[in-house]
Amino acid sequence: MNPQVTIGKTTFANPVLAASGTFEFGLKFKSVANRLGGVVTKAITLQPRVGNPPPRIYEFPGGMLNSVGLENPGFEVFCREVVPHTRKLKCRVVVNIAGATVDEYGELAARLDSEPVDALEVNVSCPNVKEGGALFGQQPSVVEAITTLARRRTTKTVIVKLTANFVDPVETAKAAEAAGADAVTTINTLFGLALDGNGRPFLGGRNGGVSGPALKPFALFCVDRVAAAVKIPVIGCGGIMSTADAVDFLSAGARMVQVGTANLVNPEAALDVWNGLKAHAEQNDLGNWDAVVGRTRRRS
Amino acid sequence: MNPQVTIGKTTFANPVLAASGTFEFGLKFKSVANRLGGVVTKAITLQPRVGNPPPRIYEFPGGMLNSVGLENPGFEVFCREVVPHTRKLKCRVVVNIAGATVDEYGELAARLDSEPVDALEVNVSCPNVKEGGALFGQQPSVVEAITTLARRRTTKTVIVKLTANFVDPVETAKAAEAAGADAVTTINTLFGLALDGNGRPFLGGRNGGVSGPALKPFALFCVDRVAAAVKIPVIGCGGIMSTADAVDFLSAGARMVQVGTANLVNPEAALDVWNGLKAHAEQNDLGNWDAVVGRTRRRS
Amino acid sequence: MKPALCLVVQARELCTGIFSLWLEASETAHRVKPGQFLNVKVSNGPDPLLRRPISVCDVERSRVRLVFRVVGRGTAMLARVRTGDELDVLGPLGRPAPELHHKDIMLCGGGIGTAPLLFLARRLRRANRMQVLLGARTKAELLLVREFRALGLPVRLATDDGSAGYRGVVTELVEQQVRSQGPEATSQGRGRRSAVGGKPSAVFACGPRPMLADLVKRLDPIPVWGFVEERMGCGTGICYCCALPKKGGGHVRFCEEGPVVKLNEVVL
Amino acid sequence: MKPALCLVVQARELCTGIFSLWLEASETAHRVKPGQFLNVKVSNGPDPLLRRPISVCDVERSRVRLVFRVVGRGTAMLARVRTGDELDVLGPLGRPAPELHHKDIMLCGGGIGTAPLLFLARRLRRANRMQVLLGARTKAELLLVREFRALGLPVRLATDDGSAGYRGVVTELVEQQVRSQGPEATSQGRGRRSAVGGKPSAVFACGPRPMLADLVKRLDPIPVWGFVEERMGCGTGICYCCALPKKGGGHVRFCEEGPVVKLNEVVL
Ligand SMILES: Cc1cc2nc3c(=O)[nH]c(=O)nc-3n(C[C@H](O)[C@H](O)[C@H](O)COP(=O)(O)OP(=O)(O)OC[C@H]3O[C@@H](n4cnc5c(N)ncnc54)[C@H](O)[C@@H]3O)c2cc1C
Ligand SMILES: Cc1cc2nc3c(=O)[nH]c(=O)nc-3n(C[C@H](O)[C@H](O)[C@H](O)COP(=O)(O)OP(=O)(O)OC[C@H]3O[C@@H](n4cnc5c(N)ncnc54)[C@H](O)[C@@H]3O)c2cc1C
Ligand SMILES: Cc1cc2nc3c(=O)[nH]c(=O)nc-3n(C[C@H](O)[C@H](O)[C@H](O)COP(=O)(O)O)c2cc1C
Ligand SMILES: Cc1cc2nc3c(=O)[nH]c(=O)nc-3n(C[C@H](O)[C@H](O)[C@H](O)COP(=O)(O)O)c2cc1C
Ligand code: FES
Ligand code: FES
Repeated sequence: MNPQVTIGKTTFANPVLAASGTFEFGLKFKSVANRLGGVVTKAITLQPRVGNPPPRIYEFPGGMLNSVGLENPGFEVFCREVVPHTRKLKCRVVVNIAGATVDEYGELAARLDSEPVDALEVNVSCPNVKEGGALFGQQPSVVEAITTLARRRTTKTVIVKLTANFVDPVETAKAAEAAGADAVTTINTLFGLALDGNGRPFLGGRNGGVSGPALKPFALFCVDRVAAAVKIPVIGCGGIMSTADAVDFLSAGARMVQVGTANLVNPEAALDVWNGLKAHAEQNDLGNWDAVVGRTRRRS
Repeated sequence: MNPQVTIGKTTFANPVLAASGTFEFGLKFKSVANRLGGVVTKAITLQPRVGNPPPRIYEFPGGMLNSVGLENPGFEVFCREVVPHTRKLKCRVVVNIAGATVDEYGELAARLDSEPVDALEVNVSCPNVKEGGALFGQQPSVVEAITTLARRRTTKTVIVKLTANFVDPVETAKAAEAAGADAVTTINTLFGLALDGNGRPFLGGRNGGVSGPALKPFALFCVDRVAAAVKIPVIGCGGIMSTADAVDFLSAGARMVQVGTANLVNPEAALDVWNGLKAHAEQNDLGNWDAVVGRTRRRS
Repeated sequence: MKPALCLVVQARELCTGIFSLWLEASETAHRVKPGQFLNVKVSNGPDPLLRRPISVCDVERSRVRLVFRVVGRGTAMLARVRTGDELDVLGPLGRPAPELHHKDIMLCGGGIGTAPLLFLARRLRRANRMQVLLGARTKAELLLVREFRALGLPVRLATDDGSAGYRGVVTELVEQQVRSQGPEATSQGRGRRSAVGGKPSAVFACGPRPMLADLVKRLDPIPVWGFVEERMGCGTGICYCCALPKKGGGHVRFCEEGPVVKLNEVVL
Repeated sequence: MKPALCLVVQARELCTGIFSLWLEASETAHRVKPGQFLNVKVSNGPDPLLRRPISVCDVERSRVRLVFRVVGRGTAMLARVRTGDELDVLGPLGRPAPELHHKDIMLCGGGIGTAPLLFLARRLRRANRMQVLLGARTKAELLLVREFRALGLPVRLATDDGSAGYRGVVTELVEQQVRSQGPEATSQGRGRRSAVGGKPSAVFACGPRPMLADLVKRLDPIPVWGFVEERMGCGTGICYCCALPKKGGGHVRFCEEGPVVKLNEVVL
């Protein structure tokens, strides 16, 4: 069995990644990170960001909302203090980047080009401040512009992480593909609001993002659609808690999966998913993942 | 305390409705229906529909998917065999209508005009067969066309039930408002897919619609946005299981609420919600719902 | 119809993975008829969200018995219920099985499908002649045999491994039974409360779907009434999430027009 | 770090709504330091999804004690755990409280906030002089008083209703205690293992947020180390969902840089 997956220039030892924002920089649990296909860092912005005031987390049946608000030390500190450690990880390191403007994505891509990291995940689920706060990722044309810029300014693998908030990810996936993305991650969190019982927003950031098992059917629906619509690989994400969930995403057409919220419950969750996938492959005598990936469309 | 809510020409005794498709025609549990503000019937189409093959239901943590597929006896049988019974209910009867084409909505509206029912809920979350299966409700222009047609052909109250699947319901709500809708219901189910463990779709209808508590944060987010964007009343729907949930939706700007999936767990759920709201109003000495409705925006 | 909290007066495991609960539920006990079921909330919270339908297996005065097999998360949670706990149930639901008189009735239960037949047997035996055929994988999994015998009914058994009764599936035994005796066997037996053998005028069956399909085929054209135990939403007829395709088109909402349906009329 | 399934060797209710669990968890028992917590899965399934952080209240050989108050669904589920059950815990997590030597230490606990102080007292008492002030609404809710006294520490009590000790909030008692005795009281007491009274060189406090804020104000500029018991996501430092605003900007990720933080440096 060859469990590797290649996306763009990057070969991952296996198809399981830790999702952005849910596994820090992979440094807290190095022995877990080392055995994954890779780790996606939490989002890095050009300038440091303090993030949203507390509370930043809200639970509801089957899922959670977060409003971390992209807290991060900023690009420079990241390169100076974090990358020297992440480069020692045995897995691939994917840097999730978030811009405040379209140009910032280009700048982040350019400056990361010379850093010892493996790939970029372009997080277009951030508010486009200049456009009244809509997400960059809600307009195919903006996704295309950002992807084009990132593609032009880095030689590294470029993954575009899509949102499905009020936009058909098929449209934005096609835009990313046309602009030269190596892959798309489907999907980021869904919009959500929680109140405190007295009509006030519960979260310090007011609105939050839905993640966890409650998101899975919607995420799987999106992966199934996107995988049928583009030729570049799809990385499935949203509510993956177990190997069975991961198998569903691969079946729906994902070449790789990301484990997010599950890491909060169990820091070895992504590793458990990978170990389970390995066992699944052995039991089913798979030479690689081709028989599983996309079989839903072949069977229905 | 005056618990009534008036929408268009229709005055509801209280702000709680049973949501379409989750309470049959209100005839199974008449003593519950009689004490609600109203009952929204399951969707009625011009022609009878047999619906999707089984299984039609899938559970996941916090929610469920359904793929009933609009099974219904068709407009004529509905008028002949169902309406004579629903007209005897003490609550308002809202007929949820679904067309296969834009014109069918107009025809359904016209033919219902003379029936003894109180209002129409225009369900635009159905596949637009002519347009490759996208939902009517995914395009503001189509929502506007359907609403205009319905508005022109009936004198009854017209409520448009929005989808938030890959479309910003603010856009479609504005379209409905511009075309003369008396209110918008926010929101219908979210797209979802479940597989059977072997890569095949679990549901007989392949895809399903997400409902239940897992949907609530997203639905509440939508209501908060839509209520801030239009002047016509918003009817909140999505994951309301308890009075506390209903209070959240009112706070976020809904004038009325619909209880859906909760009816499946407890056929008295909507009545429990209403009794709880009544108690809430008494405890807080409310003269009407104005102090609660929309307070989130006033407070945040 | 309000969900009711019922005291569990006895909870025990009958055999590995099969559990019996006796509930104190006097209103239900008085109203329920054979073929009906209760829709049970297996957790206090929203997970799992929906109730689990379980047929009423037996009734004694103000008490109702449920017997169920653990197949997934919901039934596993239900298996954790202890004597003295309270259980949130909704019911009785579903259309009662037809009330027959002066008929030769055969009951055929496979595995956990034995459970709903006991209550049916208790009620039908007074006015009909009956025979009971029960199957399971192995002797230890044969359910409620003592209870059926206590009703004075002839009971024949089948096990896949031959550890008790006929070696083979219960549908084979049913077919043999019916074939071995002509219609005259039926008239011979007339007068006796319970005829052993004979061509039945009606069959009630409960078990896995392949068993039911097999039975219909073997007994054709004898009408077979089957208990449908498929996925449901509400169990009360309001959601249209239960659907069994009818021969000739359309669906049976089996929580409403069932769960006992004429199997000859549906697509299994 | 893997979650571990630990046997619950004793589960009991200390007073209405407050529960104590002793877990057999030898690895944790050997590694854990005062100030640290375990992140506990209160259900087998996905609801609630996240773990619940509970401070280690005490350690005895291979066993670890958790004491908690029921405030919502998660803790209500935890309260249903019985002796003999297994509990899924992750930890020890968090940064240990600073190890102090030759100091006058005051411990101040309000309500359930008493719990984490016991383990701290046990470890710090050897190398420091200590006093303990505990508050609660009423006598019945004063927690673990016997355990603190068994450590040979002077314990003063405050209750809102005066049913035991000082009548009033514990922060008032603390202030009185500190005011009543000058710095000389401290030197007088030197040499004795536990000085009664005296101006502390460090205070550890645990309790509701308003109590902590009040204490900081009353004791200023004495450094107050507080246990932060706010909403968390992971508890392991990977999600950035725990955030306490720092004076001067930014946030403390208190699962990582806490839960014991210098309260003087954060915005409560
Ligand atoms: C009217 C009716 C009466 C029933 N009476 C009994 C009874 O007396 N005793 C008994 O043991 N069982 C009975 N069942 C079946 C029982 O309801 C299911 O076994 C139960 O709902 C499964 O829940 P779960 O959470 O354990 O399984 P899940 O985790 O939901 O599913 C586990 C497995 O069970 C299957 N399954 C799920 N729901 C059903 C269902 N409704 N019917 C059949 N398989 C299902 C799934 O496809 C899956 O393979 C009855 C079902 C119906 C509809
Ligand atoms: C490091 C740490 C150590 C803790 N140690 C203990 C302990 O030893 N004993 C103990 O009884 N409790 C302790 N807590 C608090 C405990 O974690 C919460 O009471 C618990 O998580 C509430 O869960 P729930 O599901 O019952 O409440 P929920 O239903 O989630 O919420 C109910 C109420 O509790 C509040 N709440 C929710 N989460 C927290 C939280 N993490 N902290 C405070 N309030 C919260 C909510 O705002 C709400 O008002 C500790 C918390 C932390 C962060
Ligand atoms: C606490 C938290 C922080 C997150 N931060 C980021 C982020 O910085 N960048 C990003 O692209 N996605 C972020 N996400 C989204 C996740 O990477 C993932 O797309 C989403 O949570 C859905 O997957 P899940 O259900 O497995 O968590 C975050 C999610 C959570 C829960
Ligand atoms: C079984 C089922 C059938 C439904 N049928 C319809 C329908 O016919 N027309 C419609 O507009 N919405 C239909 N809905 C959507 C509900 O009316 C409601 O908008 C949605 O379920 C969200 O609310 P909830 O979470 O309270 O269920 C259906 C929902 C369910 C669960
Ligand atoms: S299960 Fe809802 S109608 Fe049958
Ligand atoms: S709770 Fe996740 S970082 Fe602190």
